[in-house]
Amino acid sequence: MKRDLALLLGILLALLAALLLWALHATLALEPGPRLAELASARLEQTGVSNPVTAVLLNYRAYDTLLELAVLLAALLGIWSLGPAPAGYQRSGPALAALVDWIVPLAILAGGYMLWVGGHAPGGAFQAGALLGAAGVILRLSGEPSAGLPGEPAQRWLVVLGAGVFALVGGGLLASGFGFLTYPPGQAKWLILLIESAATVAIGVTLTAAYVGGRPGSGTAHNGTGQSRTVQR
Amino acid sequence: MSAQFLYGGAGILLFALGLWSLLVHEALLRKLIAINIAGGGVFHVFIAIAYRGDTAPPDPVPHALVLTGIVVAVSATALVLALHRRLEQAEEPAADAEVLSESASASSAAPPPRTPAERTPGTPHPETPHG
Amino acid sequence: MTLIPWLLVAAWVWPLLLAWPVAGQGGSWRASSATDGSVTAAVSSTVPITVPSKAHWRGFLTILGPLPALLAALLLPVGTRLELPWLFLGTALELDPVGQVYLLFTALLWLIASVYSAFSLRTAEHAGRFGALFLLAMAGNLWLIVGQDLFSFYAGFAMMGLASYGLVIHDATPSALRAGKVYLVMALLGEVSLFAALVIIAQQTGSTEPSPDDLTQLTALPIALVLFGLGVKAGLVPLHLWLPLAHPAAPVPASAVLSGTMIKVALLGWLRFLPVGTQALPEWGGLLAAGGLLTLFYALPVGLVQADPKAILAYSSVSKMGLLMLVLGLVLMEPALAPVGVAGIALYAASHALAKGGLFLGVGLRKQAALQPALVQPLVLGGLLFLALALVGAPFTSGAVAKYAVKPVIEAADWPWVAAAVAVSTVGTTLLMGRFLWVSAGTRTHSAPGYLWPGIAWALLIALVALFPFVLGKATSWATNSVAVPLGVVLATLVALAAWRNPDWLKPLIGLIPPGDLIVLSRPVGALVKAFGGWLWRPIGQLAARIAGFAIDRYERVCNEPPGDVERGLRAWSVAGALWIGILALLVVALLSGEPLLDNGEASSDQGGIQADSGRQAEAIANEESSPD
Amino acid sequence: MSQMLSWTALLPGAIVLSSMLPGAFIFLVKEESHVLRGVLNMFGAIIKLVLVGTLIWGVFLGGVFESRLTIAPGLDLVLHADALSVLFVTLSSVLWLVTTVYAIGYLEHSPNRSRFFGFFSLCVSATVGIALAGNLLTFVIFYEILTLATYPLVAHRGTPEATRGAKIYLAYTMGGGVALLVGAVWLRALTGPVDFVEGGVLSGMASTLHPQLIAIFLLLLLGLGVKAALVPLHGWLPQSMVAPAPVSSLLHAVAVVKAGAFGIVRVVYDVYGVDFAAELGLLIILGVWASLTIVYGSVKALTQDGLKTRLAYSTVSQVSYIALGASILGPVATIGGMVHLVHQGIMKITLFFCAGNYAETLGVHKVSQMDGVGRRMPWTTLAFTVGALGMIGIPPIAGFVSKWYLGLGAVEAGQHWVLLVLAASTLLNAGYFLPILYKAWFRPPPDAWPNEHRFESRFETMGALLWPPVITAAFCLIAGLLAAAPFSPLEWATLIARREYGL
Amino acid sequence: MADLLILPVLVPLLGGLLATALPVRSALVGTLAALATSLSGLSITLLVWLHGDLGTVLGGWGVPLGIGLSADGLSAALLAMASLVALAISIYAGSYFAGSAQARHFWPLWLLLWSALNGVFLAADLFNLYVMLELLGLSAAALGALTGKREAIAANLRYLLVGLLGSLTYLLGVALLYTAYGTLDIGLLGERLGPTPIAATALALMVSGLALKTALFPLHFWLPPAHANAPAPVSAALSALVVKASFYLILRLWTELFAPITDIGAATLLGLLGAGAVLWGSWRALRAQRLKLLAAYSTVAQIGYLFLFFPLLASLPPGTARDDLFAACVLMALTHGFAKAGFFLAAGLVQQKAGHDRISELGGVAQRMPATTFSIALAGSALVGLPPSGSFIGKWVLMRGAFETGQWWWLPVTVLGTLLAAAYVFRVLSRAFGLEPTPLQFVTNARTEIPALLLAFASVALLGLAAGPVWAVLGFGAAPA
Repeated sequence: MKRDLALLLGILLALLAALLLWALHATLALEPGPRLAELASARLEQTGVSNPVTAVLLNYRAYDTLLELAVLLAALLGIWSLGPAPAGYQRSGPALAALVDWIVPLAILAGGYMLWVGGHAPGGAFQAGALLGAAGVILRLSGEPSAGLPGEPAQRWLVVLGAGVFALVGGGLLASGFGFLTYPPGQAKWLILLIESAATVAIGVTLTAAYVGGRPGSGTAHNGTGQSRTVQR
Repeated sequence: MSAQFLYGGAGILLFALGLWSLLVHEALLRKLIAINIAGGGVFHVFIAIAYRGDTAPPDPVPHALVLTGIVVAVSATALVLALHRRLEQAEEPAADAEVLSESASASSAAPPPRTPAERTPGTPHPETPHG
Repeated sequence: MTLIPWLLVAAWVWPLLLAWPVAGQGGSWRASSATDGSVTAAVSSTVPITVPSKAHWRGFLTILGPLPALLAALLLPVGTRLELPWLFLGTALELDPVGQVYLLFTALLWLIASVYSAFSLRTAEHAGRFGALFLLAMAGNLWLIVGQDLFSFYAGFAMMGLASYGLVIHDATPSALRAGKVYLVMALLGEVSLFAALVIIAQQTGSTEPSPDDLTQLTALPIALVLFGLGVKAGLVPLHLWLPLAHPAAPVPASAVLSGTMIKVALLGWLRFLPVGTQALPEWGGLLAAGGLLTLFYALPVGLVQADPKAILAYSSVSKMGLLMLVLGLVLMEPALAPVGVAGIALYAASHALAKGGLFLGVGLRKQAALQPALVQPLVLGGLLFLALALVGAPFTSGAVAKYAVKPVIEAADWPWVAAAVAVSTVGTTLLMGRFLWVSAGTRTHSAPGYLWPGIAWALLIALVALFPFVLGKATSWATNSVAVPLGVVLATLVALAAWRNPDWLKPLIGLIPPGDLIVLSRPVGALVKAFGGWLWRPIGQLAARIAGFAIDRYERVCNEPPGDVERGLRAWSVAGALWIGILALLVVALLSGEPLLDNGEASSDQGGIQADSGRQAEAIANEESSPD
Repeated sequence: MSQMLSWTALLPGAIVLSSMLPGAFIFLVKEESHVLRGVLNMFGAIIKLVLVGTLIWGVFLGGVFESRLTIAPGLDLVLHADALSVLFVTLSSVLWLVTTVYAIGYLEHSPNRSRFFGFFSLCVSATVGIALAGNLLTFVIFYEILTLATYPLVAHRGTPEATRGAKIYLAYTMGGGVALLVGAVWLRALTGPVDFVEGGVLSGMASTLHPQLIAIFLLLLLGLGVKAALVPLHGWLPQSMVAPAPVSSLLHAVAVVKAGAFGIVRVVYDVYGVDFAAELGLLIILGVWASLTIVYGSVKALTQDGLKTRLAYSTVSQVSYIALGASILGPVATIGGMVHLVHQGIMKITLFFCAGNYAETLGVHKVSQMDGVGRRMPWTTLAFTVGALGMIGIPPIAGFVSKWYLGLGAVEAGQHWVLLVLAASTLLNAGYFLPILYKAWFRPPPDAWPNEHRFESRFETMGALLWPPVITAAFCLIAGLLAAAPFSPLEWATLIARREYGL
Repeated sequence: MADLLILPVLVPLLGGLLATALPVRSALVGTLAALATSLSGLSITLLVWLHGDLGTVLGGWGVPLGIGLSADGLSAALLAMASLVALAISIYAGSYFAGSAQARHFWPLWLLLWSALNGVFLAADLFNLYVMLELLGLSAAALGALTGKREAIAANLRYLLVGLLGSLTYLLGVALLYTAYGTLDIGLLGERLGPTPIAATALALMVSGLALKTALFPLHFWLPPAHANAPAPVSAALSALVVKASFYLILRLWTELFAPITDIGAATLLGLLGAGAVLWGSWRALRAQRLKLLAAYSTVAQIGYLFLFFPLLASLPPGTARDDLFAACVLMALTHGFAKAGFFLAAGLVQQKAGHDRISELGGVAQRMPATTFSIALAGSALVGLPPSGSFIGKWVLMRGAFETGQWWWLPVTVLGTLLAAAYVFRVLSRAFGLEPTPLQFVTNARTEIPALLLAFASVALLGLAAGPVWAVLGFGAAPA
């Protein structure tokens, strides 16, 4: 029965794909015009950042990004709620340990750069956070049980940092009469930088914690190193 | 505008392939990968329509949307994997098998690298029970 | 004296009020406890008599029952009327001439019977219940005499009917119970048809108190129903079956009243609800007359062969009622005869009531009166002889006066042979009375105490009967029946002598026909009806049972099979996926084929050049051609 | 809400709430606090009686009483008191007071009384709501609330039979309720909001709609027929006799069953208008169906040995008298039908009270056990006799009056066959009531009753159990004897008929 | 005043973050945040009722660029329902999770879910809706798996996958719309959108994606296990609120955004699926052996009822009749929200006390908790659609609409659905009449029973007798009969 069902699905999906293709073709043939591109780039300079994507991400559609951080947090909370973290890996051999000593600080440095360059070139909080996450994963793979993560309370605060700062800035602006996430003309750049850096840290910690895959504070050695300082062996 | 249709069409086909694989294959990890492919397909469509010829810079809005989409996809994948592992730990003989893949042989197919800018660390390797 | 008209109300309400204290006579359910007295005392505070231990005084209350009615009959001038619009459905109590005669003899007979019952049944078991029912019947009887409107008549009729059922089955012997059942069934049938008749009369005449002129508008249906309804009570032959069973079964005072006053009520009903004197009803009158004749002649032979003296008297009542029905039939056929006929009927009814009541009480005394057997019994027999003669209508008796009153109607009847037939019937009745005397003479007496006062009351009744012709009748009337009765007497003595010489000569005849003669037929008829009903009902019953069975097991099968995981199939991803994409496709097709798209669909799909790089490219093109618009 | 709500607008609402609010509080009353519960009950009953008294006086003088609550635009909850509704409201409030007294006595030591009396008051408010309903929507709403409120009462005892009986009861009434709902909505779709107006609303409808109107009538009749226990739909009534006596007396003799009959009367007179209904030939259908029920109910009652089941079947047949009255064209038959609404109520409630007394005091549940009951419990049996004779239609008790008017109305309308039905029913009633009376009065009592327990009361049984049947029996006699007196049920029914026919 | 619109999303988000940060005091933070959020939600509804529709654009960049928030009658009504139901659930959860380790995980996820829910009702931007739906789906799945039991995790895994599939399809639809019309804002799209194939395809994709998430008939397979195995407050939220969000989106897309291209054919397809849902859901509910499974299937059935309104709405020209139908559909959604939440909360109590929720053995427990049984009864009568409840009014208008538009075939479905619903509700209630000893007093545990009772009472009395405000909020005012 499996075979003919799969066949049926294939045919249906082929039809669906054909339909979508035809629809896409019909639309593109209509020359729908520049959509939001000109508008976005026209008002780019008021956004305080020169990279249009970051402008969209953190200014025009800042609300989406805030929620996106919330989604990330939700996923992590889900993972935490499922139970304690599994045991880590064995201690890595000398070669890998040495490699890690080099790679982790390098990743952190690259993350910082990626964060900064986001203002005017492709980059930004998510890419930086991903690099930090990668560092965490490498630490975890190399046998470091806490994957460079601080203790549970600190970890919880860090995880909340990104969305927290974002929401507080928005709330603050709302309270001060500008309207939610409506940056005052001058300080847009600095506010964005503040949000981005908080987000980077938060994303880094979240991705690492997600990779650890369980509730913190369940017996993993607590080495207290802040994410930004390099990790002793 | 044929480039847009070309890449957009490819995105749609990816979406269709992802759907097909999701609906046919039993293994959970294959389903997860299929969903990520389908997601990729949709993002592909977004990026395709952002292309505005070689001269003008591409439309930033779809790019931002795709960025957000990717992060959402990552978190969803992370949660699915965590649920899956928690389910395996529960170890009861899988009564309703159709949801889950063959529990034992979760092959660790590394996810194909996708957008160059992002190296998703999210897929954990099945740890050998340590000590 | 404005109070006097209220006497009419008191006539029938008073016995009702007495019914409850009398009912308590047997002691309430807690015979021993002291509270017994207080309950009943509270109710009948009007009677200050001290409470003896066994509270027999309540038995005597029944005697007080008929007194107001008697006073009303004697004191109230004819025509006193009392309108009570708020009572029941608008009651009108009036004393019309016929009503007055009826009220007189009814009250008299109830008084004497209540004296008899008060003393004879005092120590009997369930005396309280008997007393209460006795009073209820009395109230019903008096109410329908005094009440002129339809409702009062029907209410009295129903109350009397049901209460007398209690009287009939008082002794609770198997025969009494059977008699009671027959009586009740037939009484109810009568009542129901009377109800229908009265409804139609009320509708056709438009008033609840129809005068004879209103009654002329009646159609055939109400008349037939009235005749049938009251015919059952009157004992019209095919409907008389309950009478010979019930009267003997009831205790003596009850059967006296049953035979005496209750069956006469039918005549009163007919007089009130048939257009007597205002409209000629040749066919209905003829039918009634014929029925009367048939009843007259049918009852005599059957009565002769009875063994029980009370059964004989019952059959004699049936035949006498036959005579009255004959007269009424003739009056209906010839309205001119109405005034004479109605007066005659009333008088005849009065005389028969008193005589028949006396005879029944006499039978009771004959059985139980004990005082110095040597002296009392011959007196009782003498009284019985006198009453029998009065019943037959021997000269110088009340019967003669009554027959005289009725004779003009019979002579004036257009069927010449009616007068002769009546004469023959008189002879027959005399024979019947002879048979009765013969049998009652033969009954053994087993004496019981306390029959002094009943004896005195009986004697009073005999005196009244004796006085009857001289008070009411004219001299000429005394001589009627001068031929028929002596002939009957002679015949009777001859037969008596023959029977006395060799008793077994007539032996086979006695008991040939059991009392309630035609009732014997009812058993096979009943079986037939039951069989037919069963035959009709069975298929329907089976069908219903089959349907019900089918529905129940269907429900069982559906509900009890384990729920099972039907959804498992649905949960498989491929199936769910297929369904989902199917819906998606259907939705797209529905939307695309929807009319808003159809009419301006062409503008959107110009065929521009297509480059497709992937393997599906051919299919895409194929799909494009086939696209709906 | 701006205009001052004059008391005429508040009265109907107050009447419904006068039993609903105490009911709601009773739910919260603890089980042991009998006094509080008793006070709440009696308080609600008396207040309701007082309010109903003023309502009677008001409606008699021709006042208009209407409280209107707009649930949603186009959907109004209307409580409108006209002559017909006052008749039913008075009946239910008076009998509710009597039954509450009875219930307090009857459920002396039984569990879950707060729950019982809570739902009991809810039932009465629903019944009063049905009586006062001003339009079809309100009627349907209160009709269903009645179903909901009676379900827990039927299942009150908690025994398997009780739950089974309640389940059957629910199946029937839920089906009926849905049929009524569909009919009501269909009518609403055809003709706009359906207000009850004396003389009917639909007479002016176009003739093309007539087939639909007939279909709607059948649907409504189906829905109402379940509660009015018309033949095929009566199955629930004998089954729900497992309920305690106060429930079967007030609800299955007065409230629930009457709601169905009252509904039929409302639909025939105030929705279709009796002439329009006759024109459509609907009255014939109703008449034949009612007659079938009358005969069927009585025939079935003959064979029942359980006392309450026999009374249940007798209810099935007696309630159809009302439907029969409604189905005969003419004011007299209407009076007959309406007045029987009251008479059947008081007579049947007496019988059920007595049945409850026998069960509670002597443990007698079956007719075969009734030998000599008259000796042991004379007052209760006397009340039973009055009720039974009334049911048979023996004058001067109330039953005769309604039978008389039904007969007269039928003859006036030229439907003589109805007399046949009435005669047959009388005989059959006699057939199943008189044997009971015979056993009770004339048979010697058995040496030991099934489970007799003596109450310390001075009378044959507990005061609270004894007086209600005696009082209602007295009502039967008074309603019969003083039928023609002012403010009697008969006079009020005449008032209704006069207003319905616009005489 | 319009920028108050963000509060219902911002407050729970902040609350969630704080609860994450302070796990020990998460219950206190959670309850306070719940209060604040429901207040903000209700104030938005009040504002909409008094001043009509509200709209604002975040970030001050104007519509095409920035993300708009809008609250019209429909979203205000659902927002009010969500606020009240969620508040009751929060109070209930406060005592339900008291002392258990799950509390620290429950509150953050619950507040995020609530913020996403309010976000969905207030969003006026398609992509923003996608992110909200994802947040909603993720947090719901995570909450569902809170008990850690095997079936719960398997069910929620399936739910998550289904959710992802639905969102991706929705996103593809959004992509196509963006391709064709170059804007993501619903208002602008409404003006630009015309009856073109691309719009039809996009609508089909979006509606089928959302249909997956709102568990319309054949696609309902994931709902029963997910809702039945979740902890009581979570399953109440899932059934009453989460499922409603996707239905709300379908309703808004179908009747407002894509009004020009929706036609009777497609609407009838949805109606048929709804009819299937009513019959299949009710039948499975009748056959369910467990109380919460019964409630879950009843959700499938009730969602079916809501979809019955689509063909009727499609076939009526705009006017009072159509407004009544629309308002009736909203009223049924609200009533189901209250009633189902009340039902699940009460069922949770019964399960907590009895240790299991097999219906056949619930008799004893049901009698020892009269308040809980009473709220199950009230909620049950609202689910069945018996008169005093709002859904009765809804069904009355639905049937009236069916008659007026001549589409009589929806009638037998509604009638059969009502009867089946009555059967399965009273199957549960008949257990409450046994021979158990009389309960001491009406309410045994106030903090959990009162919210359930109030929710059930609201669905019956409040919405039943005072459905007027729903019409007012939707701006239809007191339309003539």
